[in-house]
Amino acid sequence: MSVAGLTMAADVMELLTRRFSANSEPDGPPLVAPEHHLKLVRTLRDEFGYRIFGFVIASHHPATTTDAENLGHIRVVYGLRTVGVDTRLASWQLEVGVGNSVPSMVQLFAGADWQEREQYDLVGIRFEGHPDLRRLMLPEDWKGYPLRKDYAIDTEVAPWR
Amino acid sequence: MSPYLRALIYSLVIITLLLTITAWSIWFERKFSARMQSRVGPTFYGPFGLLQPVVDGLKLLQKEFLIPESADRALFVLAPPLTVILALGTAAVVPFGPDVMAADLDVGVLYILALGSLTTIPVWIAGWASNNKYSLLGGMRAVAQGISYEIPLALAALVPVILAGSMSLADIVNYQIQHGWFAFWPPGPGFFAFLFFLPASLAEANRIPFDIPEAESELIAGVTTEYTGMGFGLLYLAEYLHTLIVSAVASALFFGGWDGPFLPGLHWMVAKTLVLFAGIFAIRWSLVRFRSDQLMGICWRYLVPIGLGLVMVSAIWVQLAKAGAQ
Amino acid sequence: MMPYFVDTVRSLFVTMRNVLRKPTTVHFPMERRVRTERYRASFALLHDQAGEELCIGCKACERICPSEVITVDAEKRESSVTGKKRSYAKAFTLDQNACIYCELCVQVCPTDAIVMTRTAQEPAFHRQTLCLNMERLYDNERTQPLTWANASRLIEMQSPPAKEPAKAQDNEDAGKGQAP
Amino acid sequence: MEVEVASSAGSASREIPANQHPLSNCPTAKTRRGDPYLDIAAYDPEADLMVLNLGPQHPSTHGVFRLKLYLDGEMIVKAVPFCGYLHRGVEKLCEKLTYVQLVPIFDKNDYVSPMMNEQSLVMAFESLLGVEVPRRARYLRTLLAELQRIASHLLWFGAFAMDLGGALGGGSTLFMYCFRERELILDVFEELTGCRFHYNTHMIGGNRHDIPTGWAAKVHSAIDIIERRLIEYESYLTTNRIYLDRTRGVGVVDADLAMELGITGPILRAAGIDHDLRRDAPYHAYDELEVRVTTATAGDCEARTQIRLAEIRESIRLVRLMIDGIPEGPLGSRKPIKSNLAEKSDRGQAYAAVESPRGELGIYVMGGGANRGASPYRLKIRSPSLHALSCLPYVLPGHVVSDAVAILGSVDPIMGEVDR
Repeated sequence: MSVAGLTMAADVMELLTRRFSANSEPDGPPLVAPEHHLKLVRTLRDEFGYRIFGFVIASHHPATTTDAENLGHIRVVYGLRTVGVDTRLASWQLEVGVGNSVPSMVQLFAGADWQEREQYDLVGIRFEGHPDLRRLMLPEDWKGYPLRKDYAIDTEVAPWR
Repeated sequence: MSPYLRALIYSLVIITLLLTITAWSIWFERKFSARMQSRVGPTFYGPFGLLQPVVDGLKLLQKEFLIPESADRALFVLAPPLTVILALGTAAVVPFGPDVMAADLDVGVLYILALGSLTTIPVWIAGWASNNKYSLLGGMRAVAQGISYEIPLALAALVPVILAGSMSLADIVNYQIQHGWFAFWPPGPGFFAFLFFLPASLAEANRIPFDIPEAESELIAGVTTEYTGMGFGLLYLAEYLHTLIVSAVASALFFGGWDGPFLPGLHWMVAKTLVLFAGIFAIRWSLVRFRSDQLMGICWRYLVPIGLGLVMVSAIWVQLAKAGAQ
Repeated sequence: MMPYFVDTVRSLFVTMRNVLRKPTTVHFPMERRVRTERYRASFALLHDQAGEELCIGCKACERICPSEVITVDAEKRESSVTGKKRSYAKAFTLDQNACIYCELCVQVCPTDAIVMTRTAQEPAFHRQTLCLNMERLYDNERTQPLTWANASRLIEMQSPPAKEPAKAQDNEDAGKGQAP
Repeated sequence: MEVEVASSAGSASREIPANQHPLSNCPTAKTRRGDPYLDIAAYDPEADLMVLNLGPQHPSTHGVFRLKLYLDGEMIVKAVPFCGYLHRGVEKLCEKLTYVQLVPIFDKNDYVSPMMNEQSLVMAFESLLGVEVPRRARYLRTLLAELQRIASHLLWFGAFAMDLGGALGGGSTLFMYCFRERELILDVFEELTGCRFHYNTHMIGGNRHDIPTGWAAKVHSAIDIIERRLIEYESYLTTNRIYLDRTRGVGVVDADLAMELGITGPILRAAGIDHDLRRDAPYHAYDELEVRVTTATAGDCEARTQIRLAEIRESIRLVRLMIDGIPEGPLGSRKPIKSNLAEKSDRGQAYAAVESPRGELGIYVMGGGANRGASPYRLKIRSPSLHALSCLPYVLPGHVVSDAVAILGSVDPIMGEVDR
């Protein structure tokens, strides 16, 4: 398993690889194509009992080439949890280029609302179909996305009103 | 001595007495609540921090009286003194001793109830004039609460009035000196009327558990949110004065006023008032507050019907006593 | 209706019981609590028994400080005590405005030079007052009670296999006279 | 594993409150879900609703949190929470600081239970770096976590009482009592780590501070006192009629809503879901302990209080079990910290979650960041408070302002952790 401390159940691994043709990654959870995402969430929730919303984590991976057009890609890791004894996490990730969007899972898990807003706020990934995609942490007039790798940690910011 | 001069002197004495007691009752409350909360309380100024009220007052006097830009200036300035005036006005008929009262009105109880219900108005003025949403909510809650709790308060006060057959507080006290305190005799109506008088008067004076007009955790400070300096000081003072007068009235109505052995009447009256006052403090620091709708529910569903019942019971008692005497 | 009165009386009973208990607060500036020997409040730089400054200006603390409050300037000069030439801290500043008192600087010091003291820094009117320079750090060594912890004790405690925990008695002049 | 259904007083007979105002709109069984995306312009074209900004400076928002309430009278029609007023960019900071330096920084996230933050962080780092933790350190961590849970719940209880009763009333009395008892635990922590709040007592592979002599006796006396005083609190507040009026049936978060929002911890258990990471996904030394999980069914503010009080009792029991039997052995498996670049990881990802007093506190860390691999590439804190707060737009509509304060208090938000 490539996420230490996060052992997924065998049936979920099988589901991911067989039905959703996920690629196993050396680092991180299996990679799923964005178009399978919502179906995967629904399957996990309704058929496998992953009912507790876990997390949404976006991370920016800048392009290795010096191409100015290529801003790199963003990986979004999702996690869902089962209830009760021997609780387990199911985790997978999506990958899109910077500027593209991934489908929002707010309709399936209301908790994704704030998590997706936070990731949009900090990493700058748009979630398609999110009913209320505003910044969560930073003020609305903030420039840039702080958790992008090209956002320097000592970027000058104007004091907030 | 002209009655006017006499009234003037007595009112000065009583006002001084009340303000002094109020000031040091604030010290007492701070110290007492500190001990209830396992703290030490004020100790810096004077022995045991006894000069703390003076320092508090000086601090409030030094502060600027800010008027918010969008406030209704006239009403905003008017409200704090009005509360104090009404609270002190109530004190006019409270008998602190056999002779120590500014005016022995024939309708003393009615006068107290009337002025007590008027105190709602300056609170509402303060809430409205501040032009602040929290103040407005606080003012509205104060009005709702004041109006509701007038009725159980009046019903509870009616019990001693019926038993004594007079609305004059001096007559009520004199009757108790002859026939025993109403809290204990006749058994039942007097004591329960006191139990009802207490929450109703707490609600009138906006004390916990009925302090929803200025619930700090919800409405920041309710009607007093926008007041600074002496404006806040006066509202604060009025609240304490109101509580003090309520306990004085309760001790006159139910605990025999100045009645007591050995000591002069004034001492007994003040002692009883302070004991009740301390009880109200203790309640304040021991309870959480109600929600406003629950408060109304208690008033209309319990206090009013039971109060009516008590009035009826005391009327029956009076008739029975009359029949027994014949 | 009755539960309200009964519960009020019960609540009153609890509060009145606490009136009789001893207050737990103290009036802080006049009266201070006794702090345990590991209490971390402020900093001091130490001398060894011969009166030599222990700090060698290696900047290990500057590098590990998570909030970057330590700045060290090193120089090489001859010791006034032994006469040997070695490196010293020319300037050592510890900005307590941003310090998080994590004890990592104490942990990494190779010569047990920096330790923490047990008396908290008084509130100050100027931020500069909260910025400890080298003189004040060496002053603190004389004027303030030092904590139990210094680098070698922490390392002794943490390194496998762990030893017996330190006794409370031998902490009188903790950290002093432990030149490596 | 034994499962207890809430046995504490008061929750046995749960009827519709006898003296609830007939007009008050309090749900009793299921959450009457408000619509967080309600279009106010369409709902209220004449702009009759009053907009009340509860916060960010408000006595009972537990820090800086803003709730924009649309009020119809005092009834809440829509609630829009705003957080971020305490955002400090910890996740960005993680990309710059090294693994060693990050541990003390994480004390500041959830400043009410810093132990859990350190533990979740070092656990994530340990699984990323493949470090074993010696048994003694695991026991010590468990012990510290349970003590911290007591302290955190005590603080919450006091603050909740203050939300109900105000800073100038009975609430503050209980607040002071809770702080007095919490102080005992902080004293114990001070004796062990030297700090009362920001301990920095964990390192990758173990603990930094060993137990001083005579420490166990102090822990014993502290938890003995707390256990005795809990009875006092119950007779003071949680069985008080006024308190029951204020909390029973108020702010129901039912199990479906809680799970959908990712709410874990006491709120989920109060909704009847038997889920506790300490028992269900054991970490530290919990696999050697039997953790009894308390659940309630009502999901209202009262149930949450009962759950938390029961958790204090359970933690006291666990501390009693552990304190005298901490195994001997090394405290850490790694060499003591000597450099900020001591731990490095070129690649890999790890997730570790602990059951903090507020729920599942998870750290997701991706290795191979700056400082030649000594910093994480990306670190995400799954903060339970943020998930818990996100229930407000669903729960608040239909309640009055007073209830809003009680509900906000009962979900136990720690703004440092919400905003990070």
